[in-house]
Amino acid sequence: MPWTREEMAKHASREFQDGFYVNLGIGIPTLVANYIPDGVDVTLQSENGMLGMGPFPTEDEVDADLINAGKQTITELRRTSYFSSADSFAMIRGGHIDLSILGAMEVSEEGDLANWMIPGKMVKGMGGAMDLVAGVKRVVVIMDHNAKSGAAKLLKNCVLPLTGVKVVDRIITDLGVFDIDDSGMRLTELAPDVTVEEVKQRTEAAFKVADDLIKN
Amino acid sequence: MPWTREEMAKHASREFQDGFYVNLGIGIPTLVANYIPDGVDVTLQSENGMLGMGPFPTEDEVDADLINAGKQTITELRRTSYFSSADSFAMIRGGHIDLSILGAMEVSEEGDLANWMIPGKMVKGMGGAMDLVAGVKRVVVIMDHNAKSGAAKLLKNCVLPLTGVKVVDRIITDLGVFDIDDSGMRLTELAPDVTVEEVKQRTEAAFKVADDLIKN
Amino acid sequence: MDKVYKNAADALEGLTFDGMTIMAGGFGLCGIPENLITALRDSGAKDLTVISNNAGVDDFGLGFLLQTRQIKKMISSYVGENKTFETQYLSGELDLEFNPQGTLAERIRAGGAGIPGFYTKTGVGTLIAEGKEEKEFGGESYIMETGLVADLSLIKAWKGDTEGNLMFRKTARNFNPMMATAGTVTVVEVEELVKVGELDPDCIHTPGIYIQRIIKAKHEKRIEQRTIRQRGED
Amino acid sequence: MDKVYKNAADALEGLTFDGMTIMAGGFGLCGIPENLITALRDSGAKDLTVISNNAGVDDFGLGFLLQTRQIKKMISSYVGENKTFETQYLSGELDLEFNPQGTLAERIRAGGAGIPGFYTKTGVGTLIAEGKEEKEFGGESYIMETGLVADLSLIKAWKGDTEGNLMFRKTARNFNPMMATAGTVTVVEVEELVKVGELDPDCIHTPGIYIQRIIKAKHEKRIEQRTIRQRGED
Repeated sequence: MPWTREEMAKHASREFQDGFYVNLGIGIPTLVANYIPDGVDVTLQSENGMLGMGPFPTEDEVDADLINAGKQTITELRRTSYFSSADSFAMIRGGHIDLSILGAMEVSEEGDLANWMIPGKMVKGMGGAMDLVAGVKRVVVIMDHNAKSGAAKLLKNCVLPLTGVKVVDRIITDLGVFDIDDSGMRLTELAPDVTVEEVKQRTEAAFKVADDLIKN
Repeated sequence: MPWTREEMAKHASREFQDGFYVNLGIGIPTLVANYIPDGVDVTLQSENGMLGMGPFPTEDEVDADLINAGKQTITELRRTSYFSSADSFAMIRGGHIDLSILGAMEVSEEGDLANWMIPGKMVKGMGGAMDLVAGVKRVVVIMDHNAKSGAAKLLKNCVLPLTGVKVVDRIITDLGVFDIDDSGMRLTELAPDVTVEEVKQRTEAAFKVADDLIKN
Repeated sequence: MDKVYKNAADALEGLTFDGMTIMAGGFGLCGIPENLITALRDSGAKDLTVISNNAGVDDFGLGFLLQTRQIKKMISSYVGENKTFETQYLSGELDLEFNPQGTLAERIRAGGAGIPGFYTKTGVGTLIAEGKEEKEFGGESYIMETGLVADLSLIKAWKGDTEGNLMFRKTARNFNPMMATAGTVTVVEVEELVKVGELDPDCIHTPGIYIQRIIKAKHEKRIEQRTIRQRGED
Repeated sequence: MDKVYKNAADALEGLTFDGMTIMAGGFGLCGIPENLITALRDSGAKDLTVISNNAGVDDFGLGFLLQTRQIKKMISSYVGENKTFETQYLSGELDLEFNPQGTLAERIRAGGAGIPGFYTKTGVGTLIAEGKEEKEFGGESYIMETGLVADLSLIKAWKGDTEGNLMFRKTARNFNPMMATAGTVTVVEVEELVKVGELDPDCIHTPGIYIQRIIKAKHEKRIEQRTIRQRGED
């Protein structure tokens, strides 16, 4: 049984280590913040100029001057600091953020990422995605294993325009978890009742299976 | 009669225009701040991170956290703002300072400036001088016309290592005032009882004499 | 030097012309110079190149200038919230240059800081790198990006004093401080105009040297995504 | 993650090694990490490359590390106030790299911001340009300067909270904020250590992400040039 969005998010929350500074993308990645383990202190960065992002506001806390990178109203915490976009991306580009979790359209077996543009469709822009994947120490992708059409999203080479080259360290899909390093892509964990065979059929990228593959 | 230090400083104060942001070097240039004309509002920048520099403190106002670029204790004004050295030199390099007045060892007839290093002597460093002459909109030099030895300081080419190339717009010496632009160096004003002939004898640089030469 | 102007129209008097380049602060609709954008529309200046992270929404912010077709080109990182934009772009009326958000922010900072070019890892191996100089540092590839400046920067601050010293509030700071440094002329609208000396000199985000004109104005501060939690939820 | 350490010696525990590169904040003696410099001396680490705008005076600040001959090389813009320095430099014991002050400040900012190189007009046509790549932008010449990073940055702030959020005071800010971003590890000494939440989030100069260790310490704050006016003088 493939993982649900929540299960994928919960899985991704294992990435959090005490003291980490983390940037979460829009969509499923945002859900990961709901699963920060007890005793693990994580500070969320929002690339529009904030460190220490709090939860959504209650109705009477709403403040038009306080939004996240998805333009959603949010709140501050006691630890919060604000800064300019230049300072925010100096932080990102300079390698000071420990972890970025984001969505993807395609990932190649070498860790190339495509998540910003579909040729022929109106392009909205890459926002901060290219800066994040280039600058953040560890990049984790959460995405459905296949497109709605059934097409593979883990590919030998990305077809869509790239967001970054060799930038993805881990991919969490509804079928399992993949690590990417210089030796290539490796399946390290399977969702319940999912077989290696099924994953292979639904994946274009070549991958090895970890010796200590975890079956849930 | 050549100008005194105070007279040179007073002369340089004509450079001030209402609303100007100005950086003054150490030595005679510092004196220029004493001659800001009435009704002309000038804001002094100190490149160690301050805009709106006030006078020296009284004994009980002394604050070790408040110094100018000459490491002297100073005071703040109501308009004062503080910023980092990177932001300060972004301001200087970005061309936001209207005027810099500084001292010199040598100036060439094309406006090259040497004021930081004498080979063979212990070199103290250029500090912010190279950034100032490269970035500030208008650079005015105040200096004695000749070295103590009598040697010319206005030269065809500087002998000493340069601080900047073609950066000086005006030179005020004890003998007169010289403007430099693409057409070369031009004597525009003479100190009292000083003759063009005397200036020529004491100057190596070639210069024209302005049609409207001012004799004081 | 009196920097204080009566209203937005006055503050733009004599500053606008056809074909000019404008920077407009803000992220989404947060911290945008609402009143100055309206005044820019009313100035009638056209064929504008506008540098702004986003393009407003159809009926607010830079959307106004799209409606009137005063914008020829946008330099942005994300323009997803604007149908007018989409229509004009797809019909070829509007030119668009995408920059990664951090590259855009740094190009503006560089422009204001007298830095004509810098190297970044962002975008290496992507469409963004096409036609750009590539250089290796420490065995890794970087691309060169250039500084950006504008004829006029329009920004929005929270508090400002009559010398032009500014403070921004929370995430409404965003692109405003860098744009203040990169305009040949910078005009700011503030929520509170205070006397000189009322802002803490250690807390001034933008020193007055960067500001040529300032107005006090009212702000609608429209919210794009009003996300709420119930009281008691985490 | 507890960032608070008991004292300067504790705060440097495990961080120092021979041949390392250190950044030390301050301008002259203003805003220098007095206590951490002393602790660095006491650590005994030698063959240090020290990046600092100045070199202290003979008997204070970085002068301590010169006395003990722990410094192999300085990267500075001005070292005029230190006889020990002069002696060691003239005898060839000490290596020295001069940077224009603004270039030094920007190189440190660039290092912290992931920018390996940038172009500046500062120093074009001077000794500083020798061996550096030159490039034209808009018909003017610029030279390329590279980003600087350090194994360890020692900085001094006014107030800090237990998360490492910092505020500096007046001109004691100087090089400290950029150096905080450019150290693999950054240790700060503060005059006042406050609880999280006590600093205004709009006024934090250095966000806690840049700080790994923090101590509260006493500061002598020596003054180099005590210039005074008489009461009543302007």
